Parts: sequence; C-alpha cells; structure tokens
Amino acid sequence: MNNPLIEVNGLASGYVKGLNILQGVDLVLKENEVVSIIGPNGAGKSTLLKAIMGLIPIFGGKIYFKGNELIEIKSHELVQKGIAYVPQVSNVFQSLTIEENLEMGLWSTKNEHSNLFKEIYSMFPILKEKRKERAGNLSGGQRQLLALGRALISKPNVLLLDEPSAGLSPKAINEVFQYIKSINESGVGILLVEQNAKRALSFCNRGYVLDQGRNAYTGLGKDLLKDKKVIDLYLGKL
Amino acid sequence: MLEQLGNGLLLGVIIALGSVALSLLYGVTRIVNFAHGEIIAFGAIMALFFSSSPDSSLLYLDRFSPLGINFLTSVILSILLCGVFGGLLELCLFKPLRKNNFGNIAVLVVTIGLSIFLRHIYLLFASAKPTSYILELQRREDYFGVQLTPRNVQVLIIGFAVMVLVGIFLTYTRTGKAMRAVRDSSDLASISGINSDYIILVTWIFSSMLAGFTGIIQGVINNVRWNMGFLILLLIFAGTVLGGIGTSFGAMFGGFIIGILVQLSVGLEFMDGHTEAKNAIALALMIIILLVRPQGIFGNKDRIS
Amino acid sequence: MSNNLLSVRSLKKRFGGLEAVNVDKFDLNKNEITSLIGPNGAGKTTFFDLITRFQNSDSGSISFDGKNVTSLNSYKLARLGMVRTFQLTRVFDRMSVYENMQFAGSSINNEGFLNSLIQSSSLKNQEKLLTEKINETLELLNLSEMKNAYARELSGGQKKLLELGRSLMKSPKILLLDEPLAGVNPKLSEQLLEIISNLNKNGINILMVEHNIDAVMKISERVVVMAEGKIISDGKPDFVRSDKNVIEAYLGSSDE
Amino acid sequence: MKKYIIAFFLLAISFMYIFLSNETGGARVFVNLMTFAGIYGLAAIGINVHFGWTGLLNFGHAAFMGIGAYTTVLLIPHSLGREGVVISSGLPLPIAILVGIVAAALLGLLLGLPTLRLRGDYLAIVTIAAAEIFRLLVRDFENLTGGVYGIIQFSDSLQNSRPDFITRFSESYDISPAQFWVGMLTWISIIVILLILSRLKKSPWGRALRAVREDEDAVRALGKNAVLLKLQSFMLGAAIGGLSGIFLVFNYGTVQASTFVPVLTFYVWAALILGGVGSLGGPALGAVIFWVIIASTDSISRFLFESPDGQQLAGVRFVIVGLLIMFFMIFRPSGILGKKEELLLDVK
Repeated sequence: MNNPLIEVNGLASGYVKGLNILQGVDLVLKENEVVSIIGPNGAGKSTLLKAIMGLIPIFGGKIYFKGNELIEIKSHELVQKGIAYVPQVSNVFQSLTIEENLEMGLWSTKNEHSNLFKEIYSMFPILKEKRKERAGNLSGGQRQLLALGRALISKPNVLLLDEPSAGLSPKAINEVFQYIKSINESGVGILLVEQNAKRALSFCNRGYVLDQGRNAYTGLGKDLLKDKKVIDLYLGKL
Repeated sequence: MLEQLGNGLLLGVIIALGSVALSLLYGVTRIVNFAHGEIIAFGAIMALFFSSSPDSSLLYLDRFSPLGINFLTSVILSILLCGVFGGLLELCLFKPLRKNNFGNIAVLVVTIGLSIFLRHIYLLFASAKPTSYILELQRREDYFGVQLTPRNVQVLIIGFAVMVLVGIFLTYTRTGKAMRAVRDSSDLASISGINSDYIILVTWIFSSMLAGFTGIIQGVINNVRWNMGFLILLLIFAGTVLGGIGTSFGAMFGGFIIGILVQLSVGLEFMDGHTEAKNAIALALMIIILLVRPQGIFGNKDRIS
Repeated sequence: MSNNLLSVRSLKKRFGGLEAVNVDKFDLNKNEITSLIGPNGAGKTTFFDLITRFQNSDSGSISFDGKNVTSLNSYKLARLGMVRTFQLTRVFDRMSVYENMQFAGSSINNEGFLNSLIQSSSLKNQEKLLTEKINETLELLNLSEMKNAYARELSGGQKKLLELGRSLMKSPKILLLDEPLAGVNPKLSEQLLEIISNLNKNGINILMVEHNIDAVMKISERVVVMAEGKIISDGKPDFVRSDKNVIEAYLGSSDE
Repeated sequence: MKKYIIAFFLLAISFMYIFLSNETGGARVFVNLMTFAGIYGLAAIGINVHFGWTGLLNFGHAAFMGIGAYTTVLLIPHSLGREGVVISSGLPLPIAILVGIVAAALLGLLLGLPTLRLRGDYLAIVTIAAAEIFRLLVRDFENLTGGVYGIIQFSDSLQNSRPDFITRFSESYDISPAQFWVGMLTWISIIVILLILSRLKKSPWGRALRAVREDEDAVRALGKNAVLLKLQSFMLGAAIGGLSGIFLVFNYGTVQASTFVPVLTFYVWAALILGGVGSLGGPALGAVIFWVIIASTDSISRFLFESPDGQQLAGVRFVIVGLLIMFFMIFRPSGILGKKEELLLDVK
C-alpha cells in the first residue's frame, strides 16, 4: 500500500552547471499521499519540481519512480510513465482551444479518448461549457482548472503542482484546493509546492521545508504547522 | 491594371506558400531561416534534374545527366527529397545547436552561412542559365478578364488547395495541433507528453516539403535558376512580416497581398520604365508596416518585443 | 498634495481578458519605506512597470514630484529620479562590476558621442570623481573585492547588490525595488535590509515589492496589499496584518 | 597573448603562400589582395561597431557602402557608362568623400529610426531589404546612376593626387600604381579609424553601447536613452561602411548596380566573424585572412574542374565563404582575436 511513488536522494540541480540551486535534496512521496514543499523564495521549491520533471539538468543525486531509477529523463516520457506536472506560469496553450489543450495532455497515451474527455468535463463543467474557446481568453482561475484537467487527462499516478493558488482570488483558491483533495482521494499522489504555507501544511499529510536548496525540516503537516522553529522562520507570527 | 492581375495572382500564390512554410518553421523553432530560399530552389532544381531529358545541356557538374522521368513523378520525388533534406538539416545542424543553447542571433548567422553555401553548390551543380521544365508552351486565355494560361489556372487551383490542406492539417490533425502547442510553449508541450524534438523534426520536414513545392510552382510559372530562392526570399519575408510573423493564416494572407501588389505596381503610371523597382515597393511596404504595426496585420504583440 | 512624491489615479492595464492592474488611487508619502505585497499574479510587477513607464497603461494618470509623467519615456522618468530594479536581476553580464557602476554613474553629457570623442579634461576629471563614489558605494555593499570581476561571475545575491549599487549611482529620489530579497540567503537579506533602511534614513524614498513578509513588516512604515490588480488594503504594518481581506487573499488562514 | 601569436603566424604563412604560389608577379598579387582586404576590413570594422559593440544585426551593409560610393562619385567629374558623356565639373574630392560618408550616416539614421525599437532579427530583415531596395533603385534610375552600365571615368580625381614616389615605386616592382595608391589610402584610413575607435571604445559612450548590448531595459532604468545610443552606433558604423564603399569603387575604377549586391555584405560578415566580433583589430585581420582563403580557392577550383570557368570559380569561392561563416559561428564564435569571455553565443 504505502510504497514510495517518488523518491529523491541527494538531488543537485540548477539551470547552469556550477550554480546548483538544489544542493542535495531528499524527498519521498508515497502512494495516496499529499506532500507539500514549502520554504522562502529562492529555496528551490519550483526548481525541485522542474528537476524531477526533467526540465533542467541534474548534476548529482538520484530520482526513483516506483522503485526504478530515472536516468536521462525526458519530460515527455515521464508523462507516459504516469507523472503529470502543472507549472506555475504558462500552464495552458494560449492559442489552442480548451478541447485542444486537453487533447495535448493525451498525446502520449493510446487510450480511448472520448471517455477521458467526459471524465474531465464532468469534473470541471466550466471547461465543457467553454471547450471551443481559446485558452488565452480564460480567467486565471479557469486556466488553473484547465491546467489541472490537461494534467489529469493522462491518468497519472503522481501529480506535481507548482503553486496552484498563485494569483487566484480566495474563492478560486478554495475551489482549486477542493479539486486537489478529490483528485488525491481518487488515488493520485500529489507533490505540492505552495507559497501559502499555512494552507499547504494544513492540507497535506507530510511536509518538507526547503531552505537554500537543502532540506531544513521534515514532518507531518500538522506538526510542522505547530513547530516553533518553522513558525519563526517561514510562517511568521501571524 | 487588370492584365497584371493574372501575374499578381501567380506571384501571390508562390509567396503565400513560401511564407506559410517560413512562418511555420519560425513559429515552432524561433529560427529566422535565411536558407529558406535555398530549400525552395532545391525543390525546383531537383524536379528539373528528374524531369529534363537526359541529353539536354544542363550542367550538373558535367558528370550527371538529367534522368528524364515523368514530370508528375519528378514533382513528387522532389518534394519528398525536400522533406528528407529539411529533416537532415534539423538532425545534423539545428538540433545540435539547440542542445548547445545557441542564441537566436547565432543561429540566424548560421542560416546565412548555410544559404550562401547551398546556393553556390547549386551554381556548381546546376545550370546558371534560367531553364524551363519540359512542358508544352501555352497561350494565355481570358478568364473573367484575367489573362492566364490553362496551366497557370491549374497551378493557382493546386496552390490554393495546398494552402487549404495546410490549414486543415494545422487545425484538425493531431500533429498539426501539437505543432501549434510547441509554438505556444515547448516546455509545456513536453510536460504534456509531446516529444518536442519530434515535432520540430516534423515541422522541418513539413516546412521543407512545402518550400520545395513552392519552388516547383515558381519553376513552372517562370523558370528554374540556381539563385531563384534567394531572389524571392525577401518578398517572402515581406509577406510573413506583413501578415504577422509566426501566424500561418497571416503569412498566407500577407504573402498573397505582397505578390499581387508587386505585380500591380508595374501598371502604375509613375512606375513606367522602372520595372525593376517593383520589388522595391513591396520591401518598402514591409518597412512601413513594421513602423506602424510591428506585429503585422494578424500578429501577436508579445512576439515582437 | 505637496507631500506626495508619487501619485497615481485610476490606472488600468488589461492583457487580453485579464485585468492586470486597476488602481483607483495611490499616493506615496515622502520619506517612507512602502512595501507592496500580494499573491503572485496580483499585478505588483505590472504596477511597477506602469509607474516606471516600462509599459504603457490603458488609462489613468501618474504624477511624480509634481510633474505629470503619464506619457513620459521611461528613461526620462529615471532622469527625474525614479530608479527601479528588476525581479530577475539585470546586470550587464559581460562588463566588469566596476564598469557596471561607471556606466550607471557617468553623466549623459559625457556619454554624448562628440564629448566622448574629444574627451576634454573636464570629462576625464568627472570620470575620476566617479571613481571615488563607486569605491564608496562598493564598500558600502561589500562588493569591493569583486570590483574587476565580470558581472556574470557574481552570485545571485551579489548581483542583487550590484543592481542596487548601480541604482544608487543615480542618486535617486525614489528607489523602486522589485523583490530585492528573492534568492538571497538570510544573512545577506539582513544586510540588504539594513542598507535599504539606511538609504531611507538618508532621504531616499523606497517602494518595494517583496514576498518575505517578516522582512516587509519589520522594515516598512506602510504596507500596500494588491490582489487581482486592485489595492485591497493599505496602511501601517499592524493594520494590514490584522486586515481580514488580507488574511483571506494572501496570508492565508489555517482553518481549512 | 597566445591569440596574437597565432594571428601573426597565420599572416606570415598567408603572405608566404602568396609569394610562393605566384613566382612572377607576387608583389602585384599581394597588393591586389591587400587592397581588397583593406576595403573589406574597413567595411567589417563598420559592422563590428553595429554588431560587436552594440548587438545590432546589420545585413544591409552593401547599401551603406553603395550610397557612400554613389554620392561621392556623382559629386566629382565622372561619366555615365552608357552615354559616355563626361561631366567634368564637380566638388573637390575630399569634400565629395565627406558628403558621401555623411550620406551613408544619414541612410543609417533613416533606417534606424523606425527599426531600432524592434527586436534584433527584425532589424536583420529590414536592413537586408533596404539594401535590396537601394540596389533596385540604382538599377532602375539609369539616367542618374547609369544603372547596369554604371559610372566610369571618375578615378582621376583620386589618382591625380598620387605622389610621384608611389608611381616610381610601383613601376619598379611591377605593381599597378593606381591600386597601390587606393590600397595605401585604405590602410591609412583603417589605422586612423581604429585609433579613433579605440578612443571611443574606452570612452563613456563606448561603455554605454556595451551596456545597451547587454540589457536595454536596464539601460533605460538608469536614465539612458537606449534608442539614441543605438541610432548613433548605427550611423557611425554606416559612415565607416560608406567610406569603404568609396574605396571599393575607386579600386574598381567603375561602379555599377551589380557592385553592391547582397553577397558583398556577406563577404564582409565572413571577414568579421573570422577576425573576431567585438575586437578592435579583428575585422581587419579577418579580412586579410579571408582574402588569402578566397585567393587560394581558385586552386581548389582547378583541382575540381579541369579548366574552371567564371561560374565555377565564383561557385567554389562562395561555397567556402558559406562554410567559413557556419564553421566559425558554430565552433569559434569569438573568431581569431575575439575575447572568449565575450562570446556571443547567448545573444538573444
């Protein structure tokens, strides 16, 4: 049951060789878990997701998916293996319609498509309503839903989410988190990077606090939320 | 004025096709390809090599004589060869450059070197003289007041049909949609499971085949020359810029406008005796468009700053 | 009115269907550190771009130091004393640290083509005088050792310092800092905050966008919160901290 | 220092090659080659101000060279090629040259104003188009420019100023005195211009151009007018191009529409990339080595074809030019003399 889906050992990575943003990060995501990654700006939270997804070069350490080491990761192959990723910015194809966006999420799978579309549309009715519109015309919240839909349509085992609440109104944030919860309940492991640390910690099973590209604190979400050091450093005394 | 319209339509279709191919490649790869004209010429020259009679006095390095096969087969073979050529360019040259993070400007300079290199390879291998395909001569007839030969009309119809097909391809096929997806964001495309390297390769092949087709049409309407691609490249740039670089529909439209404009301007009174300057007018129009609407008629503003 | 260094009225900017900035009224008092906070995508950087004239607004007016600058060129606005930094640090990579500073500090007059060709003795003198100011500023920022290094060799934090130092060479009336602490380690952050607060004591007004809430609350006299392009709260740190709007939109409540 | 030693050896080998491969008339070939190299080097220095200093992509240098040449030639005594009527009145040559240079700078202003706000690759397209417009207009307005028949009989204005000792020296070594004089003036101009440029490069203005090359937004944020700086750089480079165009037509002794074709610009670019983008003396050195390569391509042609005709000679030459541009841009973008630290690989 609780097998690790993703395991990261001593990961070192960055955009340019010699300037590692991640300097040896360890992390485990088990089945059915929501794990959140928090930390100050520049701690390497988004970089970690990009490195797992093969978007930036890795200079050290190892990444395992379902026990198999990922070597020379190509992003598009990861999608086939069952990892989906929703980046923070530019997460929809602006000049494509909603339907075409979802179709792109299906590129690598040979599954029967029409059912998958139906599933996504019943989950996000707003997308069905606007399926012929260009994604560039959607509001921020709707884009986030489309990005989620695009990632989910490939039926992933793991979903990497980079600040899904960024730039959204409180109402839209609630909605997005509702969705994330039900996605998780349907059996998808979730790795969540969030700026809204309190929300993230109260939402997740376990949390990792990163600082300057290294693990700073790790623990159950609710423990971290009460941990005095974490509060001092990253949550503020609010 | 009207007697020039026929020529305008013909030139328009050539430039529109060339612009679509250039614009597609730019959209997906961000390469401003100065060697585009040489791919156009490659198509035309290969078709000439396949179709001309073996005893004709084409140079081909004094060693190879033309093959003399059926014209339609020649056309298809040439277009396929253009696809292979484009694919090889991507695999052997542009993909390695991309993997080594070459900037757009450096790649642009490389395409200029490539263009000079290829063009003069053609000069060495093929005749420097303008040469026509072995097609019977036809007389111009009147179509609704426009003067064209029956073959011109065929070419126009086929040209338009190809453009419609390209439009359908981009709008409705999986690969076409993926091309537009990579154009929007190649990172997002790869995390959606699209192999962007593969799509870029397909784009190179597709764009080169389209360019080769453009060259053959140009050869049928006018003639084949080693530097025919370079001569028309600037007009293709003008068409692309006019329509909005990176948009296929805009490129079609812009290319067509440029073609018609160039030919119609021959009929203007102040152009009397200055036939060479007709291209200058189209190029000047491009500069003016850039001045007042740099993103082109259908272009997106984000693409220019 | 005379107390307002910068004042903005009904400033609007749309991107396609998205209303990026819609600020009714924003005045900046003299001699304060003002911080702009809000979730990502709230329009803070766009707002920065609009008031520094790096982007054109769709409508609205901006006045700076008593002048209407709504349609002024960005570089002219900078000459009036409004100097900005960028979220993604922008140093001149292939120039040395010293040259970066020199360029910022040298007068536009000396950069005139003819003056540079003739190189009168007054130009040479002015360039020499510059040396002193550069050395002082580099000293202040702890960058003296890196003086002759190419700017691209600096670490992320050092680049932030260089960008700040470059702005200081302009002797600005107001400094607009876009995330000065992003990607800077805690120790350097402390140092930067101290420098910023000293600058303010020396009469330079500061407006900054920053995510580090602790830092913001500690250093600012006034905090402005943006969300979805609008200003939703504005006041002293304590007030903002307890403002219900803010907690909901940005700081987040722990009750799910 | 190492690269200067390499450069020195390259030059030495080049010159030895010339004299060894031309047992008779080596001096003549040498002067011919050095004159062309000087002219192209001067033109490349102009593009270097654009691209190397400021990051501007100018692929229409032929137009700047052409407008300088035509303006000067039309202002001095000349005759139109087709009609052959000699127009014997005109301005004194130095003034005509000055006007020619100014005309080139003004064309730079005219082209720069609308386009310098745009992204780099747009400038490339616009400049190449402008050069083509220029060529087509020159070709078409025959009663002014002589069109394809060109302009002749203007060289005397320059050759009359040739000192006697040059003539005597040339004759004793079997060199064309006219070409020797043009070449000498060209290289003197290169030295003078490089002295001026080295002064400018170190000046606040030169520093500002480099800042523009690195990041225009940051330049603007510091209160500097980036567009004005780019415009000035564009005009300066254009003016230098204009001067090189003037020397080019005096070297030929005639000028036609076909003198200023787009490939001329590409030749100059090849010389620049070879020598080193951004370095001061690189373009001139690049031009010399470039011309040695070009001169030796003829033997390659003879190897490939038994008796190569003009078409084959030109073909082989340009194939090699194209290869050179690609090869250097890919494997050594800093050229022979460029600084490795200032590699242009990542220019966006």
